[in-house]
Amino acid sequence: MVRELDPAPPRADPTPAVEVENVSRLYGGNWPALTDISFRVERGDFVFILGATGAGKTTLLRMLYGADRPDTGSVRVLGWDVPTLAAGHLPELRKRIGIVFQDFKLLADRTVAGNLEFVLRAINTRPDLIPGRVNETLTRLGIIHRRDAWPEELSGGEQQKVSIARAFVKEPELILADEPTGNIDPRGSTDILNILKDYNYRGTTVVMATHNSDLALSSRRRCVTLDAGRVVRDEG
Amino acid sequence: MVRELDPAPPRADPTPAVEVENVSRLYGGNWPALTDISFRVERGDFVFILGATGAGKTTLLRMLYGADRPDTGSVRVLGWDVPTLAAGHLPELRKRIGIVFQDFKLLADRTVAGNLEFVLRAINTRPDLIPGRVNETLTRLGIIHRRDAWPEELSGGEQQKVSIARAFVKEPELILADEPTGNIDPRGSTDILNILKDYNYRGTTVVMATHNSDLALSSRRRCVTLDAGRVVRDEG
Amino acid sequence: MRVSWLLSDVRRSVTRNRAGFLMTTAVQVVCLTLLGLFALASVGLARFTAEARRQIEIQAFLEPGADPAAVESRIGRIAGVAATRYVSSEEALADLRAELGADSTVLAVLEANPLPASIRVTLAAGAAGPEELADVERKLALLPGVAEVFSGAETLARLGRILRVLTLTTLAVILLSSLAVIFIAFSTVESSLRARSREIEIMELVGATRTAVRLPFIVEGGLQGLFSGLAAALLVLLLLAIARALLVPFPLPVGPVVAAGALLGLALGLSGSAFALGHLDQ
Amino acid sequence: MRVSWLLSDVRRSVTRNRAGFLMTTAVQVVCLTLLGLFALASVGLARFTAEARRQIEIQAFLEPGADPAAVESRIGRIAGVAATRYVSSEEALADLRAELGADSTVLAVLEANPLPASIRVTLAAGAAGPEELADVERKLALLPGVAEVFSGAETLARLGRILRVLTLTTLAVILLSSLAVIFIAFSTVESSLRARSREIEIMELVGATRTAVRLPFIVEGGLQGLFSGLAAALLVLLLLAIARALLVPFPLPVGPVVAAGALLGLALGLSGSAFALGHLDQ
Ligand SMILES: Nc1ncnc2c1ncn2[C@@H]1O[C@H](COP(=O)(O)OP(=O)(O)OP(=O)(O)O)[C@@H](O)[C@H]1O
Ligand SMILES: Nc1ncnc2c1ncn2[C@@H]1O[C@H](COP(=O)(O)OP(=O)(O)OP(=O)(O)O)[C@@H](O)[C@H]1O
Ligand SMILES: [Mg+2]
Ligand SMILES: [Mg+2]
Repeated sequence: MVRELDPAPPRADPTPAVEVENVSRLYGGNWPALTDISFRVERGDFVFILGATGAGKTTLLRMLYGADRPDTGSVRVLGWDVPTLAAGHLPELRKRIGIVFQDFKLLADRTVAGNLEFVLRAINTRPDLIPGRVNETLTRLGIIHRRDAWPEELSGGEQQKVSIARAFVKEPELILADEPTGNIDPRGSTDILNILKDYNYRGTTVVMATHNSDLALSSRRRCVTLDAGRVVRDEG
Repeated sequence: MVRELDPAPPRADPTPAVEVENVSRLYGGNWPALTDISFRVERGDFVFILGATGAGKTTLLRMLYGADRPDTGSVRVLGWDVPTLAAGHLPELRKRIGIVFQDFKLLADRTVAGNLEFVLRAINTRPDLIPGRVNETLTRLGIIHRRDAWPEELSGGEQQKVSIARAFVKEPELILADEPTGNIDPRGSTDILNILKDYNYRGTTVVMATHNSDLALSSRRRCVTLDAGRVVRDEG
Repeated sequence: MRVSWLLSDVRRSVTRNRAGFLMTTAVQVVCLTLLGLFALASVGLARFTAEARRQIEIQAFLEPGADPAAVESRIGRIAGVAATRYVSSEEALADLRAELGADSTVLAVLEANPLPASIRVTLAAGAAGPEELADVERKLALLPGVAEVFSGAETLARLGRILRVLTLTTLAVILLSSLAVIFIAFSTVESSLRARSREIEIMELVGATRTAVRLPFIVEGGLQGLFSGLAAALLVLLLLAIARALLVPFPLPVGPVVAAGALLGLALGLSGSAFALGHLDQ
Repeated sequence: MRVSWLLSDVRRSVTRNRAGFLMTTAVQVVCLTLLGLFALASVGLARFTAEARRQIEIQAFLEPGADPAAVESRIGRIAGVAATRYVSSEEALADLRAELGADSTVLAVLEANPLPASIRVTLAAGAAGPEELADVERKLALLPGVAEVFSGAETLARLGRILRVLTLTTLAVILLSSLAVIFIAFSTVESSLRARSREIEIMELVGATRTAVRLPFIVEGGLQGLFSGLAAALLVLLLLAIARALLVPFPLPVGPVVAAGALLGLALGLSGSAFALGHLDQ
């Protein structure tokens, strides 16, 4: 796959992909979603964020792409200091990140291919490159046969695959995947994981949040485990 | 729990809760979502519908509450012939069914409690009964502390619990749960399953669709397994 | 579905798009006000014409040397004549001056009063038809001392023509305004349906009756129409009050206008909502 | 962002709520048409007043026995007088009859022509101010054979008053119409923002620039305004063409009206969009 628009950074990039230091986040002034979180992810790494329902996985990922700000602590992603990033620069960072949302966020009034095209148009990709990239990504996730279906015509698992495809189609440097297998059966989940690993082999950094500790442990990658907003384990 | 509005049917009801016979469904004239499905669920039963992504679980459940019609075959639920039910009678059937949607379908502009109240109001429940039922159900699912939160302030798992609570709050005769644990961690999933079993012990019929065969098998209940729209196993 | 829930539902819907709601309501008010003004003007002119037809006066101009009293008494004996009135040459000029108003400067250059004296003849109530009118006029013309006869027949005819044009215009205005109000209610309700499609979906799925799903939208369109009708009625009354202060005093039909405005607005709003909901069923 | 994507985006937005879009555009067209008509009427009346001031005519009425030619030649020698014209008694009556139109029946009863002959006096272009006018009038009144002097001064003053009122009304109409058009653009764009909030969210999350997110909405409001402005311009020209056919021929200012309509509509539409997007930033 050729990176036409965003040349990949040199492999031995000195800055880590993700660097979170002493991050805390209180919601509504009294609900501690995250407490004193620190960890770093080098470029090219594959890291699981493990944790039960409400442990703070989604909140942590949202900090990484600037959808939320820490109350204290610092967050650096791909070399940018996210919380202090001016509104005008946030798009530049987000353009390099592929996000799989826990709630899919598909556009109901666009087809599967339309949802992927929408993203490429939004970041101003050269029009002649779009159809090829869309088809390639859909093929990779095994949903090319649903290319022209509307989201409501898809099963839950198929929708989830489309939302994964939408994150991949940008050919990002960093993938943040939030519970990307919640609606997919065990065999499908392993497939998704293999696709993520494949991207990772080619140099993409992957951070995947999940409550499925079996899946994470069986893949023998580093796991950062959250519990009630604190890092309770970081191994692998 | 007292059934104030809809008196429960006599226990030894002769008609089964669900009776599906030779049901087939082609989407777009060529996509066989369901092929010649037959099974019945007696009143008071607990049945899993197992199957991989795209196997047809959601499609089958949608037939049961009249959101879709079979091309051929018959569907009888709680004694009503669903596909031929006049539009005016469908509400009467649906009032007795609690549905957990795979995609939650929470109203973003109402709080957790507001989402439950909305349902009770829609089916014209006596106003003085509403707060009690809402709180009781939320307590049961362990999310009473998020009572006044907005859906977007909830974690994925918490949203799923609210969508389960919304199905339970009606005190239905039949519960159709579509992948109710996809966003919930393993321990939480077992809790949800126990709550479902609890309702079942009190006489509510439960049909739960899931791809999590481990969870289904470990609970030693009957499993109807779908594969590519066909029943390939029915045991337990 | 309880009334308080219904109303809170409608409030939710309206406040969601307050600017749009205010704007469309304002357009409805303008349409209904136009409709009301035209309808009232038509009714007023129709009444005035009927009244004028009853009070019609024939002018019999006297020859310069004629004896007014003699002519007047002979006229009084013609069948169908109810009353006579002598208008001197000076009175006639004063009347003309008043009638011309600002244009009366043209009269300033007259060297002598050119207008002849006349006797104004009113017909009996039962004898004011066009034929009786022509009959009396013919008899008047034959009387000695009468130079020429003028009847209001032509003026009346002109009034009748104006009345016809105004009535046709009013019908057009009523039709167009009503369609506009219905269309606005339709689009208000349709945009609410779109905004609340998620809620509608859930209501239908959990077993809400057709009525429970549809009622809030019907009420929304109906209330908007009702409100517009009332506002238009008040506006019409305000304009009438101003006209009354500036021109002639006439009675303000407060009750009928308010009732008509409310009923018409409500009916049109409900029709628009019904169309929009028909859309929903497809 | 490519232009074709932009346009297809805008088309999507418009077709999503076609009825609402048509209605609000229609209101914009009405507002801008009103604005245009008032503005043109003001300009027209201002020009007419200036012209009338230049062409003002004084009427010097002759005494019954006076010799028109003698008086006319004496008048011609007064400083500031540019031209004189004799109007006989008969011509005067014919003029009055024409002026009264349907009301001229009152003249039918005249026994003799009461209007005197007159000489109409036009002033030189440089001497048409109110003071020169009064001066010439005073001199005319003193001439033997002249019974009375009438100038158009009063008519002119009346015209001036009408012009003032019309100009003020026009300013009010311009202000209100512009506000209405801005408000409509605002509410169009705001409702699009609401309808497409999901798309906006995703665009922002995947890294679209501020411009890429906002441009379609700016273009939507601007295009609606532009379209309304052009439609209003055509409507104004149509009404002018009708007026021209019914009344007097005058040149149709096609280019300026179209340009002004387009520019004004575009500017107002863009302002409304800008307000709505300001809303988005909060
Ligand atoms: N905007 C918010 N306002 C208040 N509380 C919030 C908000 N967002 C998240 N929370 C709370 O913070 C906690 C952590 O939420 P988060 O979404 O990060 O959990 P999670 O680990 O992603 O869980 P899940 O696996 O269920 O998705 C939860 O208890 C949640 O209710
Ligand atoms: N409205 C529709 N039009 C066309 N195809 C549809 C429609 N709804 C479902 N399908 C297809 O029918 C098949 C079965 O879908 P269904 O949603 O029942 O699967 P499922 O078993 O619920 O899967 P999952 O576990 O992923 O939710 C899928 O391949 C889906 O794409
Ligand atoms: Mg989460
Ligand atoms: Mg499904």
